[in-house]
Amino acid sequence: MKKFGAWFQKQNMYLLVGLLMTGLAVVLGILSFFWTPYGTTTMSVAERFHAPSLRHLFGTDNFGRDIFSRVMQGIGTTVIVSSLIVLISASAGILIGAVTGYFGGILDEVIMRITDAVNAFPSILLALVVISILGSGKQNVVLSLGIVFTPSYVRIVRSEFIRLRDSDFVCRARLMGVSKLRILFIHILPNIWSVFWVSVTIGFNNAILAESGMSYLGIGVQPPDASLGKMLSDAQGYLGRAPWYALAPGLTIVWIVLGFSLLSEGVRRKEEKKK
Amino acid sequence: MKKFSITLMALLLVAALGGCAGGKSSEDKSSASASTVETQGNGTTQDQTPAVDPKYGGKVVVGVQQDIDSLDPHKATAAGTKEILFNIFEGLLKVNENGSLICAVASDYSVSEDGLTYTFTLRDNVKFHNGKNVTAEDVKYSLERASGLLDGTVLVSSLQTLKSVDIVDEHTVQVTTGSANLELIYSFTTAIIPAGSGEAEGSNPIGTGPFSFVSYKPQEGLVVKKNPDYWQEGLPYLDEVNFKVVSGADAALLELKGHSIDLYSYLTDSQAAELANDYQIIAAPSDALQALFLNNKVAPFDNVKVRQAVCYAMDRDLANEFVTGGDGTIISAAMLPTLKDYYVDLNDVYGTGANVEKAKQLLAEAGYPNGVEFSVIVPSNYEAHVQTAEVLADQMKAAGINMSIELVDWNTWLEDVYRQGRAYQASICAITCDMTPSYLMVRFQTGHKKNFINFASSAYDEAYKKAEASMDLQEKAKYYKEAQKIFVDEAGTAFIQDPPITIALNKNLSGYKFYPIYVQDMSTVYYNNK
Amino acid sequence: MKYLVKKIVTLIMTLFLVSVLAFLAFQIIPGDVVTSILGTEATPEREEALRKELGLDQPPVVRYVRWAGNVLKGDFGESYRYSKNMNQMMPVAELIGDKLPVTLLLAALSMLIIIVIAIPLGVFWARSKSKILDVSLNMGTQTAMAIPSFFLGVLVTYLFGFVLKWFAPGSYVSFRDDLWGCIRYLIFPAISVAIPKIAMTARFLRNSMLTERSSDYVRTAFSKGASERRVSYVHVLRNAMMPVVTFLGMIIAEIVAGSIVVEQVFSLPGIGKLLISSISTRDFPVVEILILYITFVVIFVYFLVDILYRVIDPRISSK
Amino acid sequence: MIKIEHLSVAFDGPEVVRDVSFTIGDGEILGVVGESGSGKSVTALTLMGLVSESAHVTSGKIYYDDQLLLEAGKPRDNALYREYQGPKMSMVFQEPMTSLNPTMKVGAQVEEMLLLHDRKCLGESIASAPKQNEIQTQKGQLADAEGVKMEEAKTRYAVGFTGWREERKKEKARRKNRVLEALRGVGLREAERVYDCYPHQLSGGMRQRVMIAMAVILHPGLIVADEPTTALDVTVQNQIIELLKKINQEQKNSLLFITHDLNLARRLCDRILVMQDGLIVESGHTEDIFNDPKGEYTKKLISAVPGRTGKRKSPHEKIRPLVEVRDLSVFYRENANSLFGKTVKKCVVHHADFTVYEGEILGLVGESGCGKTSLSKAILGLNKMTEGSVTHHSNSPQMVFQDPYSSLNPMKTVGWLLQEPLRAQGILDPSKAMSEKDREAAAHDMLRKVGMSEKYFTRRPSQLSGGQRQRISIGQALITRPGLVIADEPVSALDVTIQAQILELIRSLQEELKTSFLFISHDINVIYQVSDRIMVMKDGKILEIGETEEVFQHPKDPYTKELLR
Repeated sequence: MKKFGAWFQKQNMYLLVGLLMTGLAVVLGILSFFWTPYGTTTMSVAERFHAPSLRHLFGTDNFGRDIFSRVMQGIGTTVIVSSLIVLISASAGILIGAVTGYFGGILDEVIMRITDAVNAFPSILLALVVISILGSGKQNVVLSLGIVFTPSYVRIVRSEFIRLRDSDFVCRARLMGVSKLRILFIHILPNIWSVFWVSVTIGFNNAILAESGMSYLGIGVQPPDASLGKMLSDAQGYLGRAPWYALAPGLTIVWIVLGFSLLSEGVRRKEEKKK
Repeated sequence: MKKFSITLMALLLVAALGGCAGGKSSEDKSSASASTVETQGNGTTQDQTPAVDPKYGGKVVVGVQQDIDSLDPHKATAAGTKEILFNIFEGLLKVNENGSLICAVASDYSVSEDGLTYTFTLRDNVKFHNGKNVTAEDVKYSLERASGLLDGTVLVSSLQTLKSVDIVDEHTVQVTTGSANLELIYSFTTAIIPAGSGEAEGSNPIGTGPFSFVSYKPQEGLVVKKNPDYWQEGLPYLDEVNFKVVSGADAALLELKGHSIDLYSYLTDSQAAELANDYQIIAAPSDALQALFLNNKVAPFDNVKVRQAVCYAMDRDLANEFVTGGDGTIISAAMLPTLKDYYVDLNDVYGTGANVEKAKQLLAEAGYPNGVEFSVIVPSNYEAHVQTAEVLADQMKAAGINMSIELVDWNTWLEDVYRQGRAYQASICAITCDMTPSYLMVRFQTGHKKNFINFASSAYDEAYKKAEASMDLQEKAKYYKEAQKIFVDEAGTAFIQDPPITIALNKNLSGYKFYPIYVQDMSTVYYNNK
Repeated sequence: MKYLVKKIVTLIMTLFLVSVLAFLAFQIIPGDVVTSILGTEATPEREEALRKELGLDQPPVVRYVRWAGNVLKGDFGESYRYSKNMNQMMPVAELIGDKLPVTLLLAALSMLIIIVIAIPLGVFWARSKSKILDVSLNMGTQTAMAIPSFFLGVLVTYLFGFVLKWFAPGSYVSFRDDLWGCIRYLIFPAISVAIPKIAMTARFLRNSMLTERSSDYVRTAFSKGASERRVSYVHVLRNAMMPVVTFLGMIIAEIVAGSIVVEQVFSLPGIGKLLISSISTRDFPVVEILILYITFVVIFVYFLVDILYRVIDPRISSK
Repeated sequence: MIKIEHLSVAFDGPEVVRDVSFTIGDGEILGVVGESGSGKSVTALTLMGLVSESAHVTSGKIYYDDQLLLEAGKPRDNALYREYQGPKMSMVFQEPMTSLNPTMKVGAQVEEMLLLHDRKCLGESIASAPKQNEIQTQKGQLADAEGVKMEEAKTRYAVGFTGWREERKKEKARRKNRVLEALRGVGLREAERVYDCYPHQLSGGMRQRVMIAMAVILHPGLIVADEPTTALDVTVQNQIIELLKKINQEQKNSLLFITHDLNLARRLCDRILVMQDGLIVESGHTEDIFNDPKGEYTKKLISAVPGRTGKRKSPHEKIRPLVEVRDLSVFYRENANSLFGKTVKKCVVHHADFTVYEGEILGLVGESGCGKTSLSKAILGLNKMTEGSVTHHSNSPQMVFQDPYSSLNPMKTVGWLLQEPLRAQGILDPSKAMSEKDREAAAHDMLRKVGMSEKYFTRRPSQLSGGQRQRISIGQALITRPGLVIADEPVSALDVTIQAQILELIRSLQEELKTSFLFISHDINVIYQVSDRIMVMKDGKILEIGETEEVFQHPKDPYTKELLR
């Protein structure tokens, strides 16, 4: 056992396990666009609430739909949606954080206040606002959660830019006459990746959880499309009768998030080792 | 559907003759209901004639879904509030479990020949919870306040035809109305409250009901205690009832499993199955009309053939089976089977199963040979509607009807479907109703404020007007039936079912009564000694 | 003094901004308060009367200024939705004051659980040299952090409520009636809140301790002949706790601002649940004040952490 | 007294200390001289039992007064070491800034020494106790300690709780007195105040004194001082050396003095060991080594020390002024962090007035905090809070920083870094834009000029040594052929031999390119070696400007004299 621990760390099994877990999920998610064992919306009175078996790996739900197929589809939806959320919020975070952190001053004050305000704003209300302007649907959930998560990235990017803006190499770049835009995005930006990567990981996890939460509150992915969060919330009513219905999407979320966390931990360790 | 066999017809007959059906003997009632209550599905009906003696005392926690919207019985509009306040307030008359009117604060009443004057005799010694006797003053005040005679604001809209409320003597009140309407008698269930209490600063709700108000905390619930001076002798049994707000069906299930609530309605079919070992499960029709409402003004439903196609394509049996475990009652028109004299079974027009061929044919005729697509707005807080939408969306695909679901929160639904806009294509929800047929039918007249499906048919309007104006019950029923037939032929909307209401009740409780309206009467509930 | 003034100005600016945003949000989102209150069956006259009563017939700017003026005067208005008695609506201040203790109690309990478990765990983890322990703790905490909060709530309910029967789900009693019973119930939601936070805090503390462990002063302490234990607890821990304090502050702010999901799952009448139901009933006065409260709490807790930092870190305090 | 036999230490990889043997006699001062990576610190840490867990002692033994402390192949006996660390041997570290616990009061940190070992020192019992050679007796001693505890418990019982508390109080007072005494002993005049200070409230020199007080409070037989003066200013450095000398004379303890600075070792040590790559390459009495170094390396080391010989010979003429600084004052906003603090504008450079001429190296010497860096940033226009004027007669002055680690963007390759100034120049002034190919060629050319081979072109800064990075920095600064380069302590972070190479590089490049340098250093000897003229700065004021020889021969200001001592 002792040896196993040392071996695990030395071989950086975090990376491998993380890769395997995420990889499996991603493969299933992509596969779901082309093929699922059963139709994701096919209902059957006779097949209702079947416990997991070889026929239905994860069992069936209250409509007799195959949960495994729906989980596959859910992974696809959830992973895409959360990736987009991270993409939006991280890009916005970099843009805003870089500018405010580097230049400071009044603009920084104003943007930080707005960031604080958005941060304190209930995400559900924000989602309602976005949806009432743009209508419901996946893309708008992405947008509203993208806005919700932006402040956290702004904060991180900003503090990193503040840390680096007076560093020697930036100072020298300024002396060389490098343009501000170039300093921001070519000189400084690559240096915050390691910190940023960590927050992207956390952000990705939060996005999955938040997307699930949105669906849970009924304003996310629309039925009959499956998303892991929506499935989990639907399943809650059948906890006693069909616990597998809740466990399947719940554990799948844990699986993906954990896989991704391990993956990023593995990457971090690898980077450290290189150094 | 034999449960509510004493129908409005019989009831109105009584009303016309004057006098009260209730308040006689309890055996009468119980035998009547015992014979009429039917066991349904996997639910069991609460034993109405217990072998054991009722036990006094005890506390009960009732789980309710919605928080109270007002503690003022005249201002309260939410059904969820009315079901609670039923235990605190009473009107001159009161609905009993059969749907018939019994006398409460009044001991007797009579209606004039022309139907314009109502005379109520007050019952002796009915006491408010503050210990004071109910006087004619109080009755006058309450009715004037509710009808808007007091300050111009109509609080109970069905009473707006009232002209005056006059005190004849200490025990007699006379009410004059502007137009004769047989259904008006139902509005005298409006709560009687102490004179002036509606305006007095900081007053707690005081009524004459079996329970008196103790406390209310937003989001937690309302607590009532036994009214020892209640005029119906021997009632209530319980010392205290706590109407506890439960945050949703899932939370309710957890609380039921944790035995922290004794009674909960609105269970889903599978929840009921899950609780069957620990609770008495009782199912009855909820007396609501669930439908796939089609906006008659918006494409593709501005075409009657498309509407009919949807009616043919819809597999209502399947929805019933999936969502309500087969306990629902399939309906086709805007009338409850409970209102037997006005109800006409039109399920054969489109059939209860799916008729794919017919639907396809109609679609082709309407110019949609490749099928139609539309989106259905569903309020996300109603699980049953969401599930129904899922089932129908999947099942109607076969007929080339592609329905995409859009979940919205309740206020958005109100805004999009019910208020100004009405730009939606279709929606699944339900209309709850009271014991009057007009309540359901009035809204489908052309241009009516509540006509949110924009149904327009002059034939229907005509039939409805005749029905409303008629002072003869037979004739009234005939016109109502005619209107229903017109509505169904026009496929104004695709009705689905009267979903069942399923209740979980603590095994030690007896005496629970179902009402055809949305109330929880706790006065007859008691702990048995089992 | 300037620091304080700056902080207060910042706070006021943010509060103003938030209140405007919330107001705008309510202009945008669909749903009419009057219909929401009166339902579908009311007469148009009554709707009109109510609209007037609530001041909704006024243009938005007037309404905002009037509302803001009242708030500045200390009048937070009355809920559109909840009654206090027969003819009065619930004052928002009273309503929130009523729900706040639940959330605060939950926050306090969660914090207690987090601190009591996470800190020893973090220290133990940092001091342990076993690789297998390191791997398992790493995996364990990662897993704990990966569980969605509502799933965790359901799992806790299921495990402690149904399998172990340590508490009856939904049997929340008000702290006014039975403080001890209330706490006993709150332990379980607190556990759900705490589990991921424990994992995060323990990881954070462990990393912080490992960083501190390689500091020069630690070597100095060893050179004095101090034992491993003494170095860990007397020298390293205090320094390692500095960043953890900030972290814990963020967690407190998060919980005090309302644990919506947990309150929902465990049927706790707290701030988070009030916020959700008020948004869904379009109870503007309540939502607006709640958002201001959340903003205030978040900023104020950060401020407190800042002060605390100054107190415990001599490097900042004496500058 | 200390005997180290054939000591070899390895981390995961090659040995960093190889077969090191030496002895330290009673009261002797032994110097270990070597550059970074020579294994001198690891040797000291191994002796002290402080080397990290990942280090393995692959061979050798360490004795303290015939007591075997450490033997290869056996795990370190930490309990045994703890008996020795403190009362018998103690250590003074290089970084006074970080070697004290930042959140613990200074007094408490010194007192901890007493707390940990007080019982053993009661009445100097240890010193008079018979020497214990075997671990057996050691254990007995531990048992004694238990006995003392029992004694204490008995006394506590006898005198009652209040009495016991009285005792404790008295003991506490006594301990505090001893700490104060020790603080005074190392020359801290306000001992009472220092006692209640946190480390950051003290200056570097004071902290180092505290470290020394901590090390000597128990009168240990051996003090190990690992580069104790490296991080300090020259004037303070002298004081610390004096203090160590004084303590050695008073307490008669042995001192193991580790340094990279041969001059320091010469001033203090009786004997010297020279280490290179983990090996002892030379050892002997101090004067013998200096007068007659045998090893190549030793010779190189001695010659690399910046002395006052080898002055550059390029008498320049003050033809054209390049930068004119007129009555320049520099301010800086002190960001008041405390709760009720205010922002204050602090003047860090007062009325500087001088000219840098074309083609000269102007040396600026001063101790840390004297305003050298602020002045240089003001000249470059990086600090906007100034009064007075700076006139540039050439464009784009560049800068080379002290820290070779932070002044190169760690994410970029050497080639990219060298090309970036050209790219920026091209963007700013399209007439100077170069093709990709030309840029690359120029970068390769510069890489050669700074004495590095082609293969470094694609490497990243993290793959380079400190000296190599500094070369790249210089190359980056010079590639656009600026009129002026400000070099802020460019060699302070480097080892002596590397330092000599970099200085040489700067001199040769200056001659080749005729670029002017403002060369900033705290080390007057370094300045002497490169500068044509010297400027002395203290507390934000320029005290003296003059031709190098002139200033060295006839310093006018007393402070300059002090520096030259």
